[in-house]
Amino acid sequence: MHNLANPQRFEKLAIRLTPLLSIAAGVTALFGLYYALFNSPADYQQGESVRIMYVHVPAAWMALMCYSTMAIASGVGFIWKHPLADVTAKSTAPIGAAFTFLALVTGSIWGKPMWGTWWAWDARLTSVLILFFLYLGYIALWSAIDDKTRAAKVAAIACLVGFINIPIIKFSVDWWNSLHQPASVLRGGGPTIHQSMLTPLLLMGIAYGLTFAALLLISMRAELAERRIARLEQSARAPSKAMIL
Amino acid sequence: MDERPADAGRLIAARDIAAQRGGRLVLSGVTLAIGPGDLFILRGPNGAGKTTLLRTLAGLSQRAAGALKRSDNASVFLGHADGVKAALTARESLSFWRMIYSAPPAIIERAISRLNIFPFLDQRGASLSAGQRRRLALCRIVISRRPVWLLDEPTSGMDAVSIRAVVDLIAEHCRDDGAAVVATHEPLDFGPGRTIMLDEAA
Amino acid sequence: MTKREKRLLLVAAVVGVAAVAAALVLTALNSAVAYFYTPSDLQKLEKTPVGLIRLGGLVAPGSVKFAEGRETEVNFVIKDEFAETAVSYKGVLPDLFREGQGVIVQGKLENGRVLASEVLAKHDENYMPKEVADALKEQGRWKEGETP
Amino acid sequence: MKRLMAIFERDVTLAFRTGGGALNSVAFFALTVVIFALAIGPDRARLSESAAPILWTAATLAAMLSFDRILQADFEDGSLDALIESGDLLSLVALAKASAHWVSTLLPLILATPVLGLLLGLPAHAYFPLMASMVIGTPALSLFGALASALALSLRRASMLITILTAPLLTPAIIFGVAAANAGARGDALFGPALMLLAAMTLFGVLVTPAATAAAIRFNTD
Repeated sequence: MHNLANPQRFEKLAIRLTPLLSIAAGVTALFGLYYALFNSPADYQQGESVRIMYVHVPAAWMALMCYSTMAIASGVGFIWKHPLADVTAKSTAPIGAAFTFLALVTGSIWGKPMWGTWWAWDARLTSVLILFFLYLGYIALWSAIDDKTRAAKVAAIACLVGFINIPIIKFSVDWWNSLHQPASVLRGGGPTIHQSMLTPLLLMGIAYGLTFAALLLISMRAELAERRIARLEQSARAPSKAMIL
Repeated sequence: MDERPADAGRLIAARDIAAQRGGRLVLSGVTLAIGPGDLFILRGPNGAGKTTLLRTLAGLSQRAAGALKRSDNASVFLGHADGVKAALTARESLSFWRMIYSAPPAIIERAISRLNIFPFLDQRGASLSAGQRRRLALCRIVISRRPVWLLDEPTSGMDAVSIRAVVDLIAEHCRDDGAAVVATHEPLDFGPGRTIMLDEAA
Repeated sequence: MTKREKRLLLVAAVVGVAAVAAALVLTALNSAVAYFYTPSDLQKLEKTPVGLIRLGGLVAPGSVKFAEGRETEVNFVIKDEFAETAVSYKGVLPDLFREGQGVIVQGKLENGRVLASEVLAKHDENYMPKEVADALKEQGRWKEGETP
Repeated sequence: MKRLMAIFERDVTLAFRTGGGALNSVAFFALTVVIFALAIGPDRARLSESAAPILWTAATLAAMLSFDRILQADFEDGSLDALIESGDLLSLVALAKASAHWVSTLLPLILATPVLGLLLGLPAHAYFPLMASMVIGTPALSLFGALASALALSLRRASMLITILTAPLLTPAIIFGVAAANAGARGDALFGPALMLLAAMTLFGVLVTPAATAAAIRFNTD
């Protein structure tokens, strides 16, 4: 109640930003896809199949980014009780789950021609699958608890405990010798991707990031609207006062 | 008894507190100071926030606004549920709570006799009546040796004799420099004491 | 014990447990907890593993021999820096399979030879156009399988 | 400390008294193993190969079904409020309750494991590594189970949600548990590292779950 001003200012900003972000995401995606599909070379080893990378790798980045966003928002909501923090965390979860799912599916499609299998239980693949289930558990927890203030705090705990999985995913390919190849872009010693392939990859990464931002704003506004409705429904009865006789 | 310097010797002091339940603000602007000897009867219609207020004073529920000061181990809370395990005998329950509150045996003897637990001391919780379970639950309150008793419908399910015993017990506790806040719908007569009316209109 | 001492004890316990846990993880990760064995791992084993194992390494150049007239029956050797293991496989090979390529095979170990039921190709973290790869190789600045 | 011991003792007593709660878990464990065995069929070699994963999985499933008992019963009958008020750090109370769960639910499963191993044709040299992996790894199950139980405290039928919440956190325990058991049986060098990772998981649980459980209890009894 006392912090209503803040979400309202946020909503005004969100209404203005959403179309800008959406357009930017679309334009970047068009450029990215043009480079990825037509204006980048085939790989010396993988041939044309390498183009799956341009949809797969950014999705995997976003999967990790979304969970990190959730964890940070949960921490902020926990410590500073900022009213937008738990709205952010809650709204990020389904988007993150979708990116994780996309990463799993495109990875599977890439794995079949390259490795010779749709799926392998190696450390990277397994830990990303676990990430997907962590997202589902988080979403389930939110939807199971009716009281939103309580749900926010309880889900924040679940989110923060699950964060242990993020470094495991990132370093799984270095710690265990796995089927999945090691990091190519975010690694010590610079990327091991040729510039002609790095450009479309980064463009697609930016497009995914902008898409995430736009989707997040939309779903946060929906969540705020839902909360306003809930508040209106409840205000039928004024809080009790105490009289000491 | 009413004229004491502000906050001196206060066990629990609530200033302007508000509390939520299920996302709805049920209480607001409640100011209350509890010191030794104070006995409050908490009244109000269903849903007025009696339980919420008790839980907030107990420090079990977060308050939505206001300030709450509690001295260490100031209070003990008895809710609607008795905390009596079906699989444990009354004796086992008591010895468990004795360990939790590190109470001397004499206190237990006293609690057993005052609340007349003896007849069902070796019966399991499952076979006790609602009133018997309630009496056993009150034993825990006595054993805790905490000064402020926060009791939610302490006499529910009890017969007239037991109700009398409980009322006497609470009154005596307050005379011995204890304190109590008792939420009840029943017309209990504690003698001296004040009433807290919780109401939309109040 | 005072409250302060209790709290200190608790903090000490937490730090101690964290340190032990971290030490365990680091020690464990130093010894390879692997999705697959390498040929040198296999040599070091005391007992022959029962059941399915996974073996990973490079396909030794010149070792790939197809059974006469059939493309789906193949013998090859997997090697790492120190050891080699022979592999037999019946089935379709992945696109990336070639000599010098990193592969992981899954199968039973019999008389020092892996009878593979599955062959997976592992690709490395290098991505570049064919011309660049050829040029680098020509200049002798890079070999397949290593980081440029 | 005395208080924590009292909570631990009470929980263990209750687990064995309440309609044979702890023994039900053993029965469930045994039945799951039998179903797995029947589903795999009469191939002795395949069965003995799968013994470690079957036993680990069945134990985890049995544990998952019992997680909601760790805190729910105390929550419903009001004694959880009293334990919160008791003055001990709530994290330590959570730790005591998780330990009681391990002793009353998982320890009996571990003790029943050799018998079921016999049924699955587990070779003699495979018993020690399997039991070691379970003793070292299963405390993590109780710890994360207590956390999930606390997260779902205010819900009526929580066991499905608890399963969804714990499954991703417990998967690594099963992976490394089975890896350790198998490696130990084969006598290969992976045994030590896998056990270490299991132990690290349990220690991580000791480190993180009590505080998280305590926080979740507070929010849910709020």
